[in-house]
Amino acid sequence: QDNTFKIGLILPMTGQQATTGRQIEAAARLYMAQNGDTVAGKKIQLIVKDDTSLPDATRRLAQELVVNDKVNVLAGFGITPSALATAPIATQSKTPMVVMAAATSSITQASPYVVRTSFTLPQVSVALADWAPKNGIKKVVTLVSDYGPGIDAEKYFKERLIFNGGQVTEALRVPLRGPDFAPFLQKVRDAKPDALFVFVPSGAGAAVMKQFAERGLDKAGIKLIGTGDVTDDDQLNDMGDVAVGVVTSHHYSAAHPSALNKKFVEAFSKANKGLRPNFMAVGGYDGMRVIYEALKISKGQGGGDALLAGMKGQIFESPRGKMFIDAQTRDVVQDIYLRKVEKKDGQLYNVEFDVIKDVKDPGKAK
Amino acid sequence: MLTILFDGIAYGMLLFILAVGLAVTMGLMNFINLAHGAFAMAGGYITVLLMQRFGVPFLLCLPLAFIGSALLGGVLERTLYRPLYHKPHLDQVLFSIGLVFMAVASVDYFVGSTQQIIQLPEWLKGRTELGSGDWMLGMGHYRLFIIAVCAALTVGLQYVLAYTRFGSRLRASVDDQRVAAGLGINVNMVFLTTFAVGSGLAGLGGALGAEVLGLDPSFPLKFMVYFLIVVAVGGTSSITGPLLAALLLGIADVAGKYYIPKLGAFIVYSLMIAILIWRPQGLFVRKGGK
Amino acid sequence: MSTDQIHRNDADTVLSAQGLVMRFGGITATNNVTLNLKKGARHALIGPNGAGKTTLINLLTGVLQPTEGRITLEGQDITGLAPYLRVQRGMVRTFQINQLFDSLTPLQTLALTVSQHRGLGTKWWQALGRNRQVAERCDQLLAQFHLTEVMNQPTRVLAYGKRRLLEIAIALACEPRVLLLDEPVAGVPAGEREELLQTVAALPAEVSVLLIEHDMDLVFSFANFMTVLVNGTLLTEGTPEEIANDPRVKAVYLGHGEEAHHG
Amino acid sequence: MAELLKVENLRAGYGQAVVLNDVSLSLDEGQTLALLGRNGTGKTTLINTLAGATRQHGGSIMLGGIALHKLPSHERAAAGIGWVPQERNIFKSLTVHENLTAVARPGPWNPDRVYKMFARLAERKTNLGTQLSGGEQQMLAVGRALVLNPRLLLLDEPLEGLAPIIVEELLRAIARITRDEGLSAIIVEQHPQAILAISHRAVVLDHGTVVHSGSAEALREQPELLDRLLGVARA
Amino acid sequence: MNAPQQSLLNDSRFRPWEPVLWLLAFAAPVLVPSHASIINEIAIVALFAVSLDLILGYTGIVSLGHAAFFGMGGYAAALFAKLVMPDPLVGLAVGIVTATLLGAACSFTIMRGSDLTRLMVTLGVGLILLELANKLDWLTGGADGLQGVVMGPLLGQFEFDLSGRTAAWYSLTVLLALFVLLRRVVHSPFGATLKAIRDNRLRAMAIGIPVNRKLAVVYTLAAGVAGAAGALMTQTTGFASLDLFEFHRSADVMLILVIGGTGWLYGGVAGAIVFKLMQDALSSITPQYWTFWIGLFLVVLVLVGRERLIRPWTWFSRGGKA
Ligand SMILES: Nc1ncnc2c1ncn2[C@@H]1O[C@H](COP(=O)(O)OP(=O)(O)OP(=O)(O)O)[C@@H](O)[C@H]1O
Ligand SMILES: Nc1ncnc2c1ncn2[C@@H]1O[C@H](COP(=O)(O)OP(=O)(O)OP(=O)(O)O)[C@@H](O)[C@H]1O
Ligand SMILES: [Mg+2]
Ligand SMILES: [Mg+2]
Repeated sequence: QDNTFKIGLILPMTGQQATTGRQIEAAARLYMAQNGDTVAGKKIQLIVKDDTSLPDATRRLAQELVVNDKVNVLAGFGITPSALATAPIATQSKTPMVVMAAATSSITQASPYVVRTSFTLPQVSVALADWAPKNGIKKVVTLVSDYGPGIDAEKYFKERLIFNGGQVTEALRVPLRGPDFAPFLQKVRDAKPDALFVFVPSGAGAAVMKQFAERGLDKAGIKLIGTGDVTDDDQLNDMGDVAVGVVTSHHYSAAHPSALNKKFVEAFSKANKGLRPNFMAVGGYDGMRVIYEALKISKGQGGGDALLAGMKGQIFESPRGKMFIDAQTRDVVQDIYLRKVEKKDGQLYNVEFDVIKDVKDPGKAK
Repeated sequence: MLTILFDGIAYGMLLFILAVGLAVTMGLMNFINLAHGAFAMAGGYITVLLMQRFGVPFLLCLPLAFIGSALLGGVLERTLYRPLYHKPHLDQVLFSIGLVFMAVASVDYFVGSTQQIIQLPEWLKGRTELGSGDWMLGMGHYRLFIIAVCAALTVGLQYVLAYTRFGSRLRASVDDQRVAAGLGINVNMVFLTTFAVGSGLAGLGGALGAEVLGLDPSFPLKFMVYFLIVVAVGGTSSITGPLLAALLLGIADVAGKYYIPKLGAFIVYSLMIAILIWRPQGLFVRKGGK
Repeated sequence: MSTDQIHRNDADTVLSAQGLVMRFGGITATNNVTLNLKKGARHALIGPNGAGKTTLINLLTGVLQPTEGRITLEGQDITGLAPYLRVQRGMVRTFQINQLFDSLTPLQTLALTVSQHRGLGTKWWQALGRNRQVAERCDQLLAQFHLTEVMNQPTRVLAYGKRRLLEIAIALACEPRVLLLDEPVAGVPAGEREELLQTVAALPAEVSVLLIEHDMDLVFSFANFMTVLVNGTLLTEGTPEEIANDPRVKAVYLGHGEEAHHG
Repeated sequence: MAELLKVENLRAGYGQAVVLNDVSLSLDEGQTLALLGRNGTGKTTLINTLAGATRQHGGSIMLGGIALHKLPSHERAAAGIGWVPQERNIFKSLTVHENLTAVARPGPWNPDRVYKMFARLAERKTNLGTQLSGGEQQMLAVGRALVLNPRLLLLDEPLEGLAPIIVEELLRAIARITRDEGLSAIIVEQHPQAILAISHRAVVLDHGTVVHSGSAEALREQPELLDRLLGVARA
Repeated sequence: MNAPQQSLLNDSRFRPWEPVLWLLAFAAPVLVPSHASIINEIAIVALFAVSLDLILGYTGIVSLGHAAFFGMGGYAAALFAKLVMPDPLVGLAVGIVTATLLGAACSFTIMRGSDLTRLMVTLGVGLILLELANKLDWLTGGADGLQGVVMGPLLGQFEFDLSGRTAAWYSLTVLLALFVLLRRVVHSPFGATLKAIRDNRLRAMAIGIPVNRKLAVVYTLAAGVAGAAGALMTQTTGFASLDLFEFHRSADVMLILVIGGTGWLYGGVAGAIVFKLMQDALSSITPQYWTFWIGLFLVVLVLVGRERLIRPWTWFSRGGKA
């Protein structure tokens, strides 16, 4: 009993966010397979729970994991409200909570026990807003899904773009449940901007892209740019040629040219019937790394505060590139890449062509 | 302007094909089949898998999607649905939701939970533009294709239901199964055929709609509400009702998003509530029907 | 309901319809019908099938709104009044086609009706049947309509005849002052028919009854005044003898071999 | 005359409940049988069982050599059953005309002939089932059974709710049809006298069993017996 | 007392198993302390389902928007705790009152039309509220959810602890209190008029029942109870998010109620217990595919029938179809 170290992994495994859960779980298991399940004399045990993306379920599961299973770390968290709902539990029980997916800026502020290994939308949006004006894109229309992360993306992109001398002529918000992008894209076409900036949760990207082409926006000279969620590696290959040439900014691409990443991608797809890891997977993978290392640093003590201390300030090379956990904000600081979709050996990849180093979450700067 | 109208019509037509089977099972057969979307999903996946794995051309996939879903519907009707016709509506709801859950999990298990993407043939990818300025009409070829297919189906259906003996036998069977059978109508056969065709249409709709609406295992749950709106607003006593309702919904949805994007979903729901409070039996009921 | 208002009208007319018209699309089901129901009357309304008798009752009770015309009950205009308020003013009907509460038992049905009628319908803190008078009245009604042995079976499974009896029992449970009966004995076997109508006839003298019925034996033994409707129009009115001997009524309604019934 | 219907030891009911016990009867071609009995004795159940709308527990029904009890309900119409259910059960979302055409089978009876018999229906041809008056529904139910062109008509209280003049007409029509076209009929009625006058045979049911069976004429001439069988004395 | 009165009163009498059930429920947080938080959730969902039963089972109104009231009560209680004062009981009252008011305002939408119409109208109301809560993000926190809800101790004494036991007892008590109240209501003459309306509106009117008014009253009452459930939810979780209003919440509660059986009040309770326990067990066995097994359960439940499912020995004897 005393010799196990339990990680409660709460993820959406069913419903519309199910792919997030799958990727993260697979990555976490991969990390365990690669690094053994004994750390500092403790046997690591992973308990996976499905919260169906319902915040109250996430919270109850977390509560049960903490009280009944006595987990040492909570991890996972697919969507922002789930993470926010659980934060008080982390505080109350002094259990570190590793956020592997949810990307709204404010999550790390909800509890001093939150550590994030994914990314924040301000991080990636800002990078794109830096790049765009330098590349002849001045007039932009934004199109985001109408919820926390989308609004974050819109806000930070717009602020930075204006700061850089560009302008956002129209800010469109698509309902999360809005199945048809056609009218929004028609509006974009009629507005004739230089580029369209898009953030939609992973999964909806393909539809945007196809309708973008079908509506002839590309022929009208409008460029499509967006956060990496749009050209999610998970699906990129099925999107077909319409995706080629799309420029996005993100912290991870399966095509990241490093040895570590190559190994990661290969091992991941071998273990999962050829599935390509996406940015969710890397969040889970690195999250496990952060937990493992913290356990080592704390010399096998499972105590919450000791673990937390071990997590803060970790610097390491991840498949995504270099990253570190800011000791102050407990948020991830990482390189953000600009990528373009290209065809390599018959497969589509986000090929990185530029990088902005050590981007902190701009949401914390205020 | 015209483009928006055109898109709205295409979207509406698609909704109609997806929902018309439900209008028939719910309105004519008086069976609440919330699993309707699962048949649509089946059609969608049949198409995707045939195209991706076996390289079957898109046009050939459409009839196959119809037949596949119709067969599936027929088999399920015989085995599972039939005993439920005379059960209370709530039991039917429970049962069909159960089926949806099973369908969702099974598809997830066998195919995976990612969005499926269909590669259309080249000739459907283009776009034709007429006129200019405010009156410019841009027609995506695929949407044009959807409109054509759906319009043809609508006319056919309307003919069968309103002018053939099959239509009146179906309605008679629904009104009173026991007496209809006693008067020589083979109720089981009538229901089986109807159900299969309804499911087949959903499958066809799923195949056609995968491109526009996206396709993943949660499809049947995501669009259930839309189907229900079409049927509720359109009323269930005819085919034209749901058709007009679907068109209205499609156009309102598209135009709403275009002109007042901020209000998003408000438009659709407010419109629906307003209509239903104004005409509680649905917009387009047969005169004097009860 | 002030008394002088009643006096201003024809003193003993309880329910009166003036110039009622009801159109369904192209069909005129009720065509300018004027009808007065006197206090304590035993009034029969007859006419061929589809003459508009049921429609007239629907108009009087508020199920349908007349296209034209006016209805007064005890001197007050009730043309636009909601159906349930008319019931609360003492006008109660039965339906030609049974309208019952299928999942309730006859006992529950009657208990509920009696409670509602005695103003207990909004009581939510005491159980149905806690009230002694209500229970007693139910007992009485059940016995009177031969429903005692089936009182605890769901209405749904009762034989047609029993359902028919319950239909009428419900109306009487409302203690009507004006009772409108639409073919009350349809489906009731010969033996119980007379008994049933005797129950109705035995209502207090001040209760007015309007009866629709095609069984002429019963009608003639029950009614003291008759109205004949044909194609939505009032053909004639009069005492039973006058009607029985009216050649026009014979031609369109009674036929010749009225004896076929007597045998 | 040839025997058309032979029912032997019939047991039937609803769900687990058995309402009819060992009912046997027979009927010749072109003859009319009056089925009498008090309320709730199983008359409707017997009619419905012949039409295949109840649960049959045992016994056999032969109609002109066809084993009716082995056929599903909907094939019995083809075998020659024409059913007028007690509660009329007009198809409410069909028009009058569709009510007839939906079930019609080829033969001497067609919708037009029904319209001739019930002129009222012709005027209401395009009305929906629910928009008919009670009597009109009754006429339609009879017409609907006739266009099936049956060999055996099952009439469950067909006169209920009809104006006297129509009753007369209908009784005459039934007598004529059975005589001229060789049709047989089973009629359930609350007015025994009216119906015995045009019937050949009479059967009285009580508590789901046959308590009297014989010629209609004989029963007509013994009103006391009839009253006793029907329990009228109770009143 | 005559026979009719006897048998009428019999319907409303407490059965011997009822107190046993409730005693067990209240003992549960001690008997299985590790499951206190799921007991809490079951109690809340049961209350929600019972409130739906009031309108679905007793008046036959199909509502797919019941989450509107759940969410309203929930947000009201949460906002009250955050902005005004943290006392749970006062917050609960505020939640109930707010939801009741909303119910009264919405009650006119359910008077006309068919089942389907009402289903869609209620659904629409729920979704509009959802959008509203989303748009009013300065107040509700929008899509991120409302944070910073801190509840004070219950009755000034009992803290909401991490094990969730206080929460469980709190919810169970509220459930019991409201359940007893509703039980009285449905067995009263008022309750009987509701059933009458459900069975046959035309006739209900014809015996002098003001149908629309009764519907409005019962709808409002049900809304209040749903509001209580919502308030319990946000109070015991200290968090409110948009999904309180979501369609699937209305749909789930309907499933739960129908599993347990409508028109019985205990149906909601039974359904909540069965569904939640099963979901919890299945999803910890197979987090990815548990929906399949739940679906299978529903299908079997309907095909075999509720009564027969709990009496397996009847499975192979012939069913009683007519
Ligand atoms: N909703 C409606 N729409 C159209 N026509 C209707 C409607 N309701 C009734 N009618 C017609 O109005 C006429 C009068 O019907 P009503 O039911 O009042 O007749 P009735 O005198 O009661 O006849 P019966 O003795 O057969 O019951 C009928 O011809 C009927 O077809
Ligand atoms: N659907 C049903 N389910 C269960 N029992 C039924 C059903 N229908 C009828 N019964 C029962 O069967 C018995 C016979 O009913 P049936 O309707 O055959 O009588 P009937 O002789 O036609 O009476 P009536 O003169 O009232 O029409 C009755 O006791 C009745 O309660
Ligand atoms: Mg009538
Ligand atoms: Mg009968």
